Amino acid sequence: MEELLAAHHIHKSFSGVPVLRDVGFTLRAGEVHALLGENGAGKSTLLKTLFGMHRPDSGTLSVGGREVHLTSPKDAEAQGIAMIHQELALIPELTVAQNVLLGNEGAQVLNYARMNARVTPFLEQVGLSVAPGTPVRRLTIAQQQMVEIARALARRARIIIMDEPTSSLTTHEIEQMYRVVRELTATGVGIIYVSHHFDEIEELADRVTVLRDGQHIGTVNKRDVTQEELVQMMVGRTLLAQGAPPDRERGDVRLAVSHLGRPGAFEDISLTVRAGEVVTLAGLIGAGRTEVLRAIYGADPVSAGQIELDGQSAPHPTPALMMRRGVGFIPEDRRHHGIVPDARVSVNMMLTSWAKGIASVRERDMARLVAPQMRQLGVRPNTPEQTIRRLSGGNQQKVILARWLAAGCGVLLIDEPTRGIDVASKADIYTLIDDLAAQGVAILMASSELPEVLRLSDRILVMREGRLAGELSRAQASEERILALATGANSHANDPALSA
Amino acid sequence: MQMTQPSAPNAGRAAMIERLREAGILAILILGAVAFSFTVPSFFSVDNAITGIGLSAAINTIVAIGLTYVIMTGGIDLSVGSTAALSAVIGADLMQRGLPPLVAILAALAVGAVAGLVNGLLITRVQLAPFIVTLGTMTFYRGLALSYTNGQPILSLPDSYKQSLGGTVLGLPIPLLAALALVAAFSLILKFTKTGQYILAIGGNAEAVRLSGINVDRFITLTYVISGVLAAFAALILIAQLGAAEPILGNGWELSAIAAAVVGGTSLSGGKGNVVGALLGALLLSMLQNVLTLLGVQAFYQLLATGLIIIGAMVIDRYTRGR
Amino acid sequence: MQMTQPSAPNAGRAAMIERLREAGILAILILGAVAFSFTVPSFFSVDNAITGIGLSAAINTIVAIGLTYVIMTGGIDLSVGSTAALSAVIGADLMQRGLPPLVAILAALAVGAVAGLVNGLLITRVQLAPFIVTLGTMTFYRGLALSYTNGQPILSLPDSYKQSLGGTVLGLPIPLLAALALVAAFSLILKFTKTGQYILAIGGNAEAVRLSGINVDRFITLTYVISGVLAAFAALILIAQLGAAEPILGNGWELSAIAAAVVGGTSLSGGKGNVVGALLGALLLSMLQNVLTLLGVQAFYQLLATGLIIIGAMVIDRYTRGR
Amino acid sequence: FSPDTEKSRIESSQLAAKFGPVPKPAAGVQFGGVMKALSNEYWQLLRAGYVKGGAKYGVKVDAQAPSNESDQIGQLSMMNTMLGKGYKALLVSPQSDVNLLPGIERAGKTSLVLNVNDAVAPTAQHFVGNSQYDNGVSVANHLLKTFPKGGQVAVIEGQAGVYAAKQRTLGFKTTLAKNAALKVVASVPADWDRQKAFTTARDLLRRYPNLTAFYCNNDTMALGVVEAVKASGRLGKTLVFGTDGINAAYDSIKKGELTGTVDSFPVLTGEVAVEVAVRLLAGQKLPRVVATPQALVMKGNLAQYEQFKK
Ligand SMILES: Nc1ncnc2c1ncn2[C@@H]1O[C@H](COP(=O)(O)OP(=O)(O)OP(=O)(O)O)[C@@H](O)[C@H]1O
Ligand SMILES: Nc1ncnc2c1ncn2[C@@H]1O[C@H](COP(=O)(O)OP(=O)(O)OP(=O)(O)O)[C@@H](O)[C@H]1O
Ligand SMILES: [Mg+2]
Ligand SMILES: [Mg+2]
Repeated sequence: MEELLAAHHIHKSFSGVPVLRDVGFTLRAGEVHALLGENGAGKSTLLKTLFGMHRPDSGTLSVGGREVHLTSPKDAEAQGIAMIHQELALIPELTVAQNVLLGNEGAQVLNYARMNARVTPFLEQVGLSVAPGTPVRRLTIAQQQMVEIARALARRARIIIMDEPTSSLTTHEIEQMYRVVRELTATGVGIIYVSHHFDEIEELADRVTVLRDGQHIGTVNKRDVTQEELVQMMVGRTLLAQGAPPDRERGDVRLAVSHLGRPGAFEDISLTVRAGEVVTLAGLIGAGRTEVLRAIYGADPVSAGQIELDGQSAPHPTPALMMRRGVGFIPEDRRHHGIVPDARVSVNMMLTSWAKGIASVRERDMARLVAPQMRQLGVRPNTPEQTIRRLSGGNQQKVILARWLAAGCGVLLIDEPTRGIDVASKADIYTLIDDLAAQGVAILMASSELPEVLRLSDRILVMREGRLAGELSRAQASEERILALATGANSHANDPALSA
Repeated sequence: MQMTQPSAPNAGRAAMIERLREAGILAILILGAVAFSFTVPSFFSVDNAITGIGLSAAINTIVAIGLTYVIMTGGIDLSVGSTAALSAVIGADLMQRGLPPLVAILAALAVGAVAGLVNGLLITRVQLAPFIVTLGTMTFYRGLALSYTNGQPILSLPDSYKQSLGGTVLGLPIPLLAALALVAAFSLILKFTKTGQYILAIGGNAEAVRLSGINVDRFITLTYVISGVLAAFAALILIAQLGAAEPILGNGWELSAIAAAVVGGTSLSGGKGNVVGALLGALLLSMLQNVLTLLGVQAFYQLLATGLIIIGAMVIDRYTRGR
Repeated sequence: MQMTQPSAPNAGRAAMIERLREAGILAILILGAVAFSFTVPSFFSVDNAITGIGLSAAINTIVAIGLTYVIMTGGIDLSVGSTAALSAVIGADLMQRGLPPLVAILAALAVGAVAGLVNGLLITRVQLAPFIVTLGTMTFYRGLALSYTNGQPILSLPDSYKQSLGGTVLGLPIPLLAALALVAAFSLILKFTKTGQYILAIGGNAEAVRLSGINVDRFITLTYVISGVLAAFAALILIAQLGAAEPILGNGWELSAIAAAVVGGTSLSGGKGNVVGALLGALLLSMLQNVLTLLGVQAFYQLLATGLIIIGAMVIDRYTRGR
Repeated sequence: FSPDTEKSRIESSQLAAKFGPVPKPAAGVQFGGVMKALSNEYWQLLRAGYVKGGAKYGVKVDAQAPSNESDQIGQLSMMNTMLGKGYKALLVSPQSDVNLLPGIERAGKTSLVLNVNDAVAPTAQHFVGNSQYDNGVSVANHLLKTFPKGGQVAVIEGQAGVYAAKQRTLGFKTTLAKNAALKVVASVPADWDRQKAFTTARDLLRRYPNLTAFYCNNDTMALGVVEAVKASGRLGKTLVFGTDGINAAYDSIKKGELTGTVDSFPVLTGEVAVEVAVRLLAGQKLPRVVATPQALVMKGNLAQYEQFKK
């Protein structure tokens, strides 16, 4: 098979710390080559090197058999390479069409009608039904991710690099993705695919390369290995299989929300969460889960409804008030709502503990709280003084989790708890959530990953188009039932459990 | 796909709110104008509107267009006033030495372009903060203008020149027409050209634009060149009116122009810009000055009133836009 | 985990680079001072250091500390000069009416605090752009100061007051000592208190800080109050030196203070601030002025030189920090 | 202390008569000039006067100026710096009444300080310059004489709160009040700025189309107003008066555009300042205020004053 891209003996270090050590990688026409590794293993760094964003310290790259020196993304594009970045790279003020075509608009004078027409097929191909003239700032993260994919398609690249393209997609869009990827590979495009989801690897990959700690552990044909073997390669040990949630003891109602609404976003949301219970909001993209969580936390205003904490009403909530009343919130969009990029890891982690008054800025307090959290969540590199910007995506997510673990809370709202987190850490985080619940924390979470929803939830509330479409107990829940409620597929007749 | 939410109504509402933002200032402008025409003698006359508010608004608008472009990329240009002075004295000097006005005009615009280019290159190539670069060149260009003329004004520009840029067409003064034409042009560039789109995009997420393979530095530099050329052009218009070019001309232009741009809805953190808004902002500020003068408000109270009205207008604007 | 990378050198290096940034300006300062003391007659004398450079640097430093705090949150305060004037004339007036200096000082500081509070509330509660709010209050407070005194200076402040803030301790002038003390205090606040950490973090990503459960508005408002109080304090020091207060005092302070802050390494886009840098920046700017005067450089060329040196210093700073 | 009303006062033209010829200073004596700014021609002419006077009386004069007119601490630092350079006398023109007070106090011990023109430091022991108040008076008197039947007059003020602007406006208004029919219909600031003066004058001309005259606090603004008057087609009908007597004002008067300017003879003032300093250093006991001449220059009398222009 034709070799589209080859990288040999790539070394890369940041400020003297090696991140890639003698890594080799090849991509063939028509294949999906998955790149696996723990958070911080160096996947994004390798991809950025292939895309001309980093220059390797040593090593060679060749495209189509010819050696190339990529000094910028522009060079990479000229070689027929496109990339979907782990952190979304869209321009909020521009429309979907403008973003998709950015840099490839053609003539100086823009013809919106033509641009819209040009991108429509790509939007259809990825199954995005927004008008091409919509400003991107108005899309949800998931929709934005689809725009990124459409953008790569529009470049008609021979090589497409996808860095966690599904990290905020729901099952349905992921299916869409599979279809797109298959269509592309059928035409000879080679795809480099990074994901922490083994089902995706299972579904798509032809070959798999595993990185561990910046080193090339091996490249294998997917057919030849089992999932366990891959995990073994990634983390150097085998992992416990994911099970069902443990039996939990539920206490009193901690959080009660009644008839919450905001026009255009969600309506008539009523729910309760008890101490020690994990309740999950499930649904499709744009169903309004994020909006509900933010509204409960007081991050956005509401126009109707009430929120009660431990039986006491919480009128006009703001994040500061809710925090003081013991509510925690982990946002979905870590880049814009989670991290303070230029601040140190320790500061990012301690913000809430400081506000709560359980820690001071003294080194002693920092050491007391920060180090154990970093160890427990396996944040790497284990350097509290590093600016968080330099951490890998998954590790940033862990720091945001740690922020609330350190501060402690009675009610925890989590939007997509494991976005971008590797398998090994994911298992750790599930255990952590179990522990929190066991300590009596009431947890309300939103998740787009159905296995995760099933693994963690005591009850599942399914949202559709801003309303609650139904509730499933742990016993009733299955992927099919959740999806049926989320899409509104008319299956009530043969499944009595699905009445709202 | 039935799976994603219908987004059209959503988008429509947001776009409407967007338009309301412009409309907010427009409403303040119109309401103010109506109120003043009942209370302030001679406020409501075509002549007052055109010559009284027009000229200073025209000059401020032209400078503010350039600043809008610069600010959209997340930058700032404090050197516009000094650039204006430098271009003006060089242009005027050339005319005094007998060169035809057209040549002098082109030379002055070229001076503005070079001044902007220097700013742009220092910002993009040497990667210095726009504020500090243009603070430095603000001082430097002013020094150049003063030493070029030895501090003296250049008087008695040729009449042909004064009539060209200072004259009227169909009864409308050329400065006003020029400002309107430039607003239209730069509005269209922003909306309908790649260049405009890139400039807007750079302010929104420069890194993403760079990742799209676009030469971000070139477009940032371009905005400073535009700002320099427009400052020079505003200066040319002003000296045609005043009949003299002086090296201290343009003092404080940067503040008024930034104010016009910001009042008009351009965000100082970049990524959002509105050329028509800059025009409305400039009109609002000039109307304010005009009314205070017509009312004969005393010096100290003028300051009080100006401050109050600027903030008042922004508060009204804020609440008409809604939360 | 056994996988963790050796991280100490990494963090250490970053911190070192950070320190280099301060060191860069410090190096420029020291090199400049050494060079000048050989080439410029009478540059190197205690007297010149204290009276020629010290006072203006002290005042500029104090104002720049406040602006550093404001700028760190991503804001700006153009009203410092007018706030200074307003506090100065009110304080001086109270003294003239026979109140004890201490009471007058406290009143003046309170005026500064209120002026800052108004800025802060307009910015956080009404959600207006800091630039436009403080542009408005810059004009408004100036108008207040002028109408309060009817434009007249307030002369002959009590000697006890002049000696208190204008005197010396151990031969060192109080303004200088006050500036150094404030630099130390606000540096420590930034590094070693929650408030300081929040203010820095807010500039980095206000939304993330808000969602961490912190009352962001309160801390933003606080920075404007600090800026107002420090402007008032700088004004008190100045009028103790002058022995008189006038309502036009403080003109242009905002620009010099912003310049000092930015030269000192504070980023106008927020999230990065350096109080010691503000001191170094103020010293650099004052030294520059001093040397140009000692050399007898003419006003126009002083402008040229000032512009060149500001940019030059930033370029050197840029390259010493490395890419 | 107000030079406009000070009792201990002498006209500069009387100096030679009262105190004899100017004594010869020791060789190598240097004077320092702390100017207000150099961006207005007025201050440049004053500086030329210093140099001319220096040449005439045998001293070297270094004059320096801060880079703008409202950098009060900058001017103070500049003066402090110059104090270290060993000048025998400092000729200072403060930006405000109070901004140079500490410098003046410090200088008291080592060198002589003359306050030259404009803002008045209350502690200044010697003042050379013209009366700012009288600047306004002379234009008002001219109007009183020319328009006994009355008319509408507008004042274009300098920057709010600045000494020269306050005094000139006050002198003008107080004097004009003698004839109630001559009304000041507007008195608005244009911050010494030509562009602002132009815009303001256009506004006023529209509101008061029959305006009799403008009185402007300086010539730069007056020349802006002239353009506005021209643009409104009222050249010759609305009179325009400036203050300072800069060259451009003379040119404009000759062309029949500017009606008049109150010339305070900056070059001459500079020479007198040097002369006064030389006399004081020689131990002569001069009155505290040495008043320099001023005159309302108009087309009719222009020739007689033009000789002082260089
Ligand atoms: N600009 C940088 N400066 C310093 N260190 C960096 C930088 N970028 C990445 N690193 C470090 O390089 C290592 C690899 O990061 P990378 O982003 O490649 O991980 P990843 O495999 O993509 O992880 P994830 O699954 O979490 O996205 C991490 O330890 C990270 O901290
Ligand atoms: N910034 C915005 N401006 C306008 N509408 C928005 C914005 N963000 C979200 N929406 C709309 O609000 C609705 C709910 O979005 P939300 O992000 O809450 O969905 P979600 O269920 O959390 O889905 P996701 O999986 O995408 O997070 C959608 O119709 C979406 O288009
Ligand atoms: Mg990654
Ligand atoms: Mg969501």
